[in-house]
Amino acid sequence: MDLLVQIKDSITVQEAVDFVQSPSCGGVAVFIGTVRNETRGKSVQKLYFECYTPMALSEMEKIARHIQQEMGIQRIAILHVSGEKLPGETVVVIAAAAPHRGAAFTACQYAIDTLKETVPIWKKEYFEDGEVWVAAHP
Amino acid sequence: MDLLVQIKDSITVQEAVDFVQSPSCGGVAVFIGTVRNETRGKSVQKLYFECYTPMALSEMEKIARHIQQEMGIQRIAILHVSGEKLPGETVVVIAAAAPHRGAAFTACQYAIDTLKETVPIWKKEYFEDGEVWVAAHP
Amino acid sequence: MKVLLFGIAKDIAGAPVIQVDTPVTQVAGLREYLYGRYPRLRELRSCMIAVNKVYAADGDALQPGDEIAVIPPVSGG
Amino acid sequence: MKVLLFGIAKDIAGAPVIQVDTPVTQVAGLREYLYGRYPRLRELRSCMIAVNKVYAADGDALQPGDEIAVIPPVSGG
Repeated sequence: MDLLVQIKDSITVQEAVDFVQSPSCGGVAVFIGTVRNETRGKSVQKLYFECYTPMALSEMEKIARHIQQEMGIQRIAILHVSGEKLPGETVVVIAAAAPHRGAAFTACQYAIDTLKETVPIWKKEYFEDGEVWVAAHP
Repeated sequence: MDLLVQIKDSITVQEAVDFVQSPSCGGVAVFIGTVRNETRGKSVQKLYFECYTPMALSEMEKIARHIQQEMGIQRIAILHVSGEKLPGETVVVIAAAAPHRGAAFTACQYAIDTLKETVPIWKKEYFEDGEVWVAAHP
Repeated sequence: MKVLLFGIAKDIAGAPVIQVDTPVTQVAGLREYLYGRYPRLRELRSCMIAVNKVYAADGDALQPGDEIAVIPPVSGG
Repeated sequence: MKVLLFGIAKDIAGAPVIQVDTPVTQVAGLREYLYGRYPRLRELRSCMIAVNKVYAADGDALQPGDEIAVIPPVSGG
């Protein structure tokens, strides 16, 4: 197994890096997404991530396989949290290892861009004066 | 201080990520370089990194400042090892945090590309049958 | 036929699973049924249907036993 | 005038620091001196001179007390 896709309560950068690193790959590119403390000028108290977990894992695996088959990547990890998260906490980690670092960067950016478009995970932002499902309305 | 440049015996991904992460930055891009167990088909026993440390730190800081001033990056860390390293060990970590993830990836790739061209650090590869300073000759 | 709902679609329906009693054989028919029952779904930026954990097109057929889900605009990452 | 050497340049000179006794007032003159004393430096892919921790051009002047270093092709990262 040279790909890892997981959804769980808590994720770390290290577990993603440990999975993809191997003595035969010189370069690893990583993307880490964290909860911001404000959005559009409003202070964020917390986030809540709801996941359609079996389909989300299936879509994450599609992204990972595409990257391995089309983008010169040997090992890739895509980790996402579910549940409540506070500002500063890590919500997504993507790590890609490749002999050529350019391919690793391209793959990592493709993975996060595609994840945000296709993976059935929903983020609710909690403000002092209410809550909203992100991006639901035009 | 919103930039960190260091040369030391041992570096971790986590210390670079911890430095750049902040509740106001949603995205962090990271590059991790490790010792490969072979190069041009020959098995590598170990590497040795020699640094002209004060100038190397100065060149690393130039890269970091350029990225902050020209590339929309708020916080950046560039860490490099010196001394002996075995296959699998981490030799360079670059982390860049930005409100926009595209900028973080671009900055990270610029940093590693430029580091490899301008920072006075030299790598010697040890093979079973000898040793060689990398890239010294045409 | 059972339909799973997530995110804002779950809030609009007031439940994570609903029962569809009218016979529907195509994704397009299910979509019309849902829009009729929950008009606020029309206000969303998008509203996809997944069948057996795969995004479905309006022309796709629905079989008894399919796992059907309403996918409002995703916002992970 | 003292000159620091690193990497393969240090190996070629056989020392991490050498003393230059001829008076040289420009980077170009130092380079010619070094090539004369260590011809194998000419075989390198490049051979830069740094003055006070900054890459110098051949036309740059050298002052007493400058920190001068020979920079063979770098290979960090």
